[in-house]
Amino acid sequence: GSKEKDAEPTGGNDSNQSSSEKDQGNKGDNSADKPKVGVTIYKFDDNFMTYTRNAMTSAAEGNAELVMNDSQNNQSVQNDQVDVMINKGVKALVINLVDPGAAPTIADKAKAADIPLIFVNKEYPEGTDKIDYDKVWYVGTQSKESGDIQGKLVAEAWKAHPEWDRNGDGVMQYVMLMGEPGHPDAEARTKYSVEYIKDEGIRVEELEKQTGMWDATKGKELMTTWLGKEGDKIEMVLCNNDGMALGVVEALKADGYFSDGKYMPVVGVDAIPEALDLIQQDIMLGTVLNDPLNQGRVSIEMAINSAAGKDVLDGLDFSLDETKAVRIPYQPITKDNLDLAKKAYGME
Amino acid sequence: MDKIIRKISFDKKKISDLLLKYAIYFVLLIMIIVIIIEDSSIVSWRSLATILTQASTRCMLALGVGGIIVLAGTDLSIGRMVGLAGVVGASLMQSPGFSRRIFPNLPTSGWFIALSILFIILLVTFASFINGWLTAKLHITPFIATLGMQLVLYGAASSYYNALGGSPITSLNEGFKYIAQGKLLKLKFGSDEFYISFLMIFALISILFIWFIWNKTRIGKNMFAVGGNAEAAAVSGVSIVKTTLIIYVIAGVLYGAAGLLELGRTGSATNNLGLGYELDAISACVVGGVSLMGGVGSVAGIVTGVIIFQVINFGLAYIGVDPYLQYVVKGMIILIAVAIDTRKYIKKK
Amino acid sequence: MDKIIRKISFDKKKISDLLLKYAIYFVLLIMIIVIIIEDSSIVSWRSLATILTQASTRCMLALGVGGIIVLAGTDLSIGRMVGLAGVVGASLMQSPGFSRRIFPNLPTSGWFIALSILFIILLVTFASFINGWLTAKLHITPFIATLGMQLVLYGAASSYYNALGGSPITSLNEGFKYIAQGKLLKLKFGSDEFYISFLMIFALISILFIWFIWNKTRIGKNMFAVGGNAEAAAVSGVSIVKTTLIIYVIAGVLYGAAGLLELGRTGSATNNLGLGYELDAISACVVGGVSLMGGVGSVAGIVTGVIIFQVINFGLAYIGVDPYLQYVVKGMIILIAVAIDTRKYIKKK
Amino acid sequence: MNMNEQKQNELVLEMTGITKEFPGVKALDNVKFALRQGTVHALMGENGAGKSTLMKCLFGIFLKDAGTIKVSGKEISYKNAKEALENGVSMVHQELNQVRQTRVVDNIWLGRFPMQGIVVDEKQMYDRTKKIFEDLNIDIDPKEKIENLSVSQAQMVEIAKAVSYNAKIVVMDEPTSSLTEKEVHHLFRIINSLKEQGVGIIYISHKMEEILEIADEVTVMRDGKYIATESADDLTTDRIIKLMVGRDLTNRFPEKKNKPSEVILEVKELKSFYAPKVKGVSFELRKGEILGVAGLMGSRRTELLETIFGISKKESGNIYLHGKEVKNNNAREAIKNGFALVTEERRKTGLFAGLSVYFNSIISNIDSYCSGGVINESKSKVDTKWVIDSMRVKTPSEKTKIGTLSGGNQQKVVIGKWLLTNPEILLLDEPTRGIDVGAKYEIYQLINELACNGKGVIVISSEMPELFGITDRIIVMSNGHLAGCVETASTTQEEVLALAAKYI
Ligand SMILES: Nc1ncnc2c1ncn2[C@@H]1O[C@H](COP(=O)(O)OP(=O)(O)OP(=O)(O)O)[C@@H](O)[C@H]1O
Ligand SMILES: Nc1ncnc2c1ncn2[C@@H]1O[C@H](COP(=O)(O)OP(=O)(O)OP(=O)(O)O)[C@@H](O)[C@H]1O
Ligand SMILES: OC[C@H]1O[C@@H](O)[C@H](O)[C@@H](O)[C@H]1O
Ligand SMILES: [Mg+2]
Ligand SMILES: [Mg+2]
Repeated sequence: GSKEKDAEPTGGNDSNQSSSEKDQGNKGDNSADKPKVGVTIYKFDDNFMTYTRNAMTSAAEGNAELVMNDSQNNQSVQNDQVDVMINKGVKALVINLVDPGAAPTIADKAKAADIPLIFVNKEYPEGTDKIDYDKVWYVGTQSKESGDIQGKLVAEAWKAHPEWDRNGDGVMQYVMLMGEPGHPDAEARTKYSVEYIKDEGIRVEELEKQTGMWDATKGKELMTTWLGKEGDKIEMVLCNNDGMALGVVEALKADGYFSDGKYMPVVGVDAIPEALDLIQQDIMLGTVLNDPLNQGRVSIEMAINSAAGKDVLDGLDFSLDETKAVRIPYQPITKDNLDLAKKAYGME
Repeated sequence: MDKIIRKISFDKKKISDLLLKYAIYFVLLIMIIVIIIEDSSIVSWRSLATILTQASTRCMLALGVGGIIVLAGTDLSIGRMVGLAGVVGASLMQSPGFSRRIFPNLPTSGWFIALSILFIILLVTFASFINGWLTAKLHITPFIATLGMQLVLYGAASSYYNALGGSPITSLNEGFKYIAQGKLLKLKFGSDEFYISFLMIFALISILFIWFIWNKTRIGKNMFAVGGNAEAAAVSGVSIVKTTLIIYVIAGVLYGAAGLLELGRTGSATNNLGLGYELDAISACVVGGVSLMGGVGSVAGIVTGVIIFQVINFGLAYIGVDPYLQYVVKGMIILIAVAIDTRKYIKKK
Repeated sequence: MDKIIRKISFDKKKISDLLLKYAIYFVLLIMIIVIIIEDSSIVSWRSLATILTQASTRCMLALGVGGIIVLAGTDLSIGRMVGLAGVVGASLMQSPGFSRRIFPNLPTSGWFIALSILFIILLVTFASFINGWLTAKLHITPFIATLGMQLVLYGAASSYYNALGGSPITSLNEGFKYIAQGKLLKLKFGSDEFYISFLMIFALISILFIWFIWNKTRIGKNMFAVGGNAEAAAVSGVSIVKTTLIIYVIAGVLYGAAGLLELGRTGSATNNLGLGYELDAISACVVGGVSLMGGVGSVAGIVTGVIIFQVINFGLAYIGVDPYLQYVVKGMIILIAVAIDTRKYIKKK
Repeated sequence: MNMNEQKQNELVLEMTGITKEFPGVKALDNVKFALRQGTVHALMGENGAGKSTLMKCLFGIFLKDAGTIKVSGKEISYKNAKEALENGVSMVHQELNQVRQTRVVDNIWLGRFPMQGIVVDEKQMYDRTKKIFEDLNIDIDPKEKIENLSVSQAQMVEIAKAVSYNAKIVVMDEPTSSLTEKEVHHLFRIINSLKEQGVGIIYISHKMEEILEIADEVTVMRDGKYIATESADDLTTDRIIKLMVGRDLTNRFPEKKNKPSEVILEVKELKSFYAPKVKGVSFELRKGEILGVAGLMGSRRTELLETIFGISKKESGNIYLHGKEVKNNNAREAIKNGFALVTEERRKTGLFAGLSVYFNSIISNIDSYCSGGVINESKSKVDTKWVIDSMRVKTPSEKTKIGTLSGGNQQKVVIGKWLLTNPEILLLDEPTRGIDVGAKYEIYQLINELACNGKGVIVISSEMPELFGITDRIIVMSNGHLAGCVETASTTQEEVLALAAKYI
């Protein structure tokens, strides 16, 4: 029945605020009605997760009190933080795992304390439904999708630009910058992007493939080395995320690309504003929107709903799939639809 | 009259001496008081139990490296030892009921689990032994020896992990997980609760064991001698090589055990497990008064160091300090604590 | 006859002495040869230029911490100093044409850029000065002092970065970027090309500067004295506090400059910039023969250490060794190199 | 003939053709040495002659390049100290080799802790230490940490340790370098009782009186070569010196030509801040005067000089140089004011063991080579050469690490470096410790020269002959107080000793 109230938490802030104020009056306690929600981020200084957590913070404004934790890329630290938050009496947990495999352990803790649990961005590889706890859900993407979309983007552009096949051998010589090894997104993007391109009938040759750990500096260093080694042979750069793509672009610029008509197609994933700038300037070919606004917002909404004992999707336009996961769709982003991405990043 | 004045100033001096001597404990106390003032709900038996449980594996690692530091060495490979134990352990001890077991034909009996545990402890101990050998026999400085080992272990564990599919190894044997996550005893105090976890027991055993080694045995005394003045030890007939190797082996056993417990606690392993643990372990030792120049240190100090770090981590997270600010506060606390504690060592000249 | 034999064996001894003395260079040579056998296309002027350019900022950091290590200290905060320089620098020096500038009203003139550079170098130098003060005045062990500083700096830089929006700060001033990415000179050799980058020039200046300080000035001698035997230094009239502070200040200037160059090189900054650089810098020093016990080290050694690491990194990435295996190989190379090099220090019995 | 004398003919140790080379130095060249049971065999030679090296070859610290070593007729080649100790060879090392952070008991039993099962038997360790100390008449708390002992106490612990092995060969490499005369006699009693028990003792020292008193035989080495072995009964100091130096050296002390004139330094009611305290000491030093400081161990002689030099904190009192007060808050200030201090503990406060002779020579005087912080190397090189030449330092080159020089040669560099600062007031704390007779003579000469040039010199020495041989006046310290001041020419050893005991 309360669908209306929670339907649009960002837009509907007013009604929320007033209702909670009423309750405050009743209880005589300032924050009593705003449920405490414990949040862990696998690594606070991860680019994309920063957007996601900022979205969480704004989604929580007036509705919940977030207790943020930086898990420092260390699952053990995260376990400790979960213990602390349970001790502290949070009403729900939103967890961006360090090690996706640790989901059941975290769930055990939540279960013992009877606290609902939302995983976000990193998914239990066996499927969230395989976890032995009824109050656990996942919000994220379908990793494969980002690979497919990136592949599609590349394939279409490649076909439209025969001149990109610089050596004219009819084969796309590419280099691949991978994200963190073992990360479901990284694995899927690496695999499915290339598969999609091949399925489109394009012959490919992988010149180099290494992990850049989602990181711009590493991306730049690797690309510089490869440019020294492969020189003009490289015809396409695939990056598992935009962070690394930024580094790649810097390396290319330093090697004389993007001026005097020298061009190299580079694609990433995430659609962070910096990448959008580069697309705007015709430097990056495109990217895949990994919607942080919705991932952040939905995870917090679900936490608040479940903490209040309501249906977890109460007031949300999303549905659960058979693995108890909400899938936020990826979107291809090129110069034509930059606005879409900008909106998702709260830039408009 | 003169005598009385002297008497008083003497007592004053005694008090300030006492304050100095136990400075680090006072710092701990003040820290706790400030945290409590911030959020008094932290005072509970449950908090205490959580802190002690969380400190357990760290304590074991710190005790391991503590001996190495007393030898005037260091160990940068701790984290990767934990990672190795984690990845190999996880691959060997998956739950029988799990459909996508990596090695579906591996036995799952208690015996096999016990054997796996033994094997992994031996494996890690062997790696630590090699560290000792590199330092004592090949005379490579411990910093470089263990840095090299760090890289080799990480590369090896990661390659193995990658060969197994490169995704988190989950669904561990329940019995094994119970060892790391179980509780021996729960004491209810109304809605509050104190418990004694198995982890605490393991830590306690390690503390007693290392205390005994350091204070009661020949190897312990030799360790202090080698760390304090290797030349003097050598001319007194102490074998530096043997002493070093034994201390690294003891550290290895602790690392192996702690690694397995970390695995059990996390319930899953990636090659990333253990990242950066060496810094935590070494820092705890140094804050606890173990000198990086060798020859000086105590088990009580190390345990205090570990607990200080754990209280800081727990306390700051509990009172909900902004995560980035937490770093600043943590850094400041460490600096202040050690600055005060250091007063007592300053030469009176 | 007897004489001849003696002569020959003498020469043999001389050769092996020589081999020992320059062991580290031979190791470097062999490494290069092996890499070339694996993939001879690496032999190019371009590779050389790339390696030297990439080694430049690392070299500056290693030279900075080198002096601190000679003082028997260490510096765990290097990476975060770089990060601080990066984040603050990026926020002050965005390109005028960029629409989403963080501080849109900030001037963009050359003067302002110069001022910003100066300000950042001062900022980092101040942080390093505090490190020195904590060690020399408050007698906190360098390990803990710089660990505390690491946390404080990371927390501060991150909070600042977060306050600015928490996303990579890009679109830097072109002039500034040119300083870090520009080339003074290009020499074409057919399709091959060697160039002298500004970075190389900066590194060279730093090398000459530090070499001069260490070998030709009073502060250099005092540094070796304090690191070699602080007590004896004090008796000889050397001010430990002053010497320590100056060495940390020099290091700070190098860190600040290197941080800015890293920023210019990367072209964008996050608070993550610089992560782990301290380990690289310290390792390069130690491989280059700087003793962690203090009092021993040379500029040539440090430069060699840096180049060895860079050749390993570049070479392994170039010949396309599996990334995980790279760690193993890198670890092994370091161990072997240092084991061989260490032979020369082992006391003849 | 008692049993002891019969046995004296048995050789417990026979070393022949021992050769040992270090990079740049042939430390031992075909050296032989033989030790009879129940005798004291002194090993003598100038600094760097190779005495310590020879003993280290025996003890397994160094591997000899050539030669044979027989212990009790059996050829041996110990690979490490452990083997040597287990086979009845023990050694007091020239450089105190102790673990300073641990207790006396831990040091004494290091390498052979008494065990009770797997546990170290602390009680036995303590009791046996007590017993050893009682037997040897040593009054040191076995539970005290070495770092809290004075140098001489630490030295006594080393001696007690070597004795406690019940070895058949005991090597003592300059055991008395830090002992007071009383303790030296004490040591001799210990040595005599060891002799009685049939132990063979190798005794290395630069102190002639000691050698003549305790040794049965003397072997002299020079420049790594064996020179001669003679019975002590037939030997005189002059003969030994001649063998050692290769020429005659008629006088032990140079002729005094200095003329003390007006007072240049006044110390008034000086008290030190931290224990062990100097309790209000006043004295004057005149221009061109050599002032000795006598006192028992622990009488705060060291503390007195360290307080004047500013490395030990002052509580109260004043120091006047030429009538003007100087503060000397730290060594730097003191050096600027024209003071120099050769400290007692060479290794701890005098040397940069890992650095070169060049570095060690110039570091205290660095300001005078600098303009604008940059060093003028031609000047500093000349000065280093001066140190090496005028002090006759035996070193392969100025680049040699000072830590590899023989103990005596290290000391020469330390003195040389202070002379370079051209001090007005030179403070010397046991300056000739571990220095051979020839070099001692040279140092005395230097001291004299300085005095002749109008400098003031204060010398602490535990060797009475030295004090009497070179000083003009002697002040005597007793338990932190100044017990008295005597004219060297008109006093006696007895008077000085009586003053030294005044405040005990
Ligand atoms: N470890 C070493 N490395 C290089 N040279 C050494 C080493 N030890 C000793 N020497 C050299 O060997 C020579 C003999 O030294 P040794 O210490 O045996 O002299 P010593 O007779 O004991 O002199 P002193 O009376 O000064 O103690 C010296 O020239 C010394 O420099
Ligand atoms: N209990 C102690 N704690 C710290 N330092 C001590 C202690 N006792 C002595 N010392 C130091 O040892 C050195 C020698 O002490 P002191 O001045 O009492 O003896 P001394 O009369 O010079 O005897 P000697 O000539 O044998 O050294 C000084 O540097 C002194 O500061
Ligand atoms: O888990 C962290 C990662 O998550 C991915 O979804 C994202 O594309 C990466 O940039 C990185 O943030
Ligand atoms: Mg092609
Ligand atoms: Mg000697």
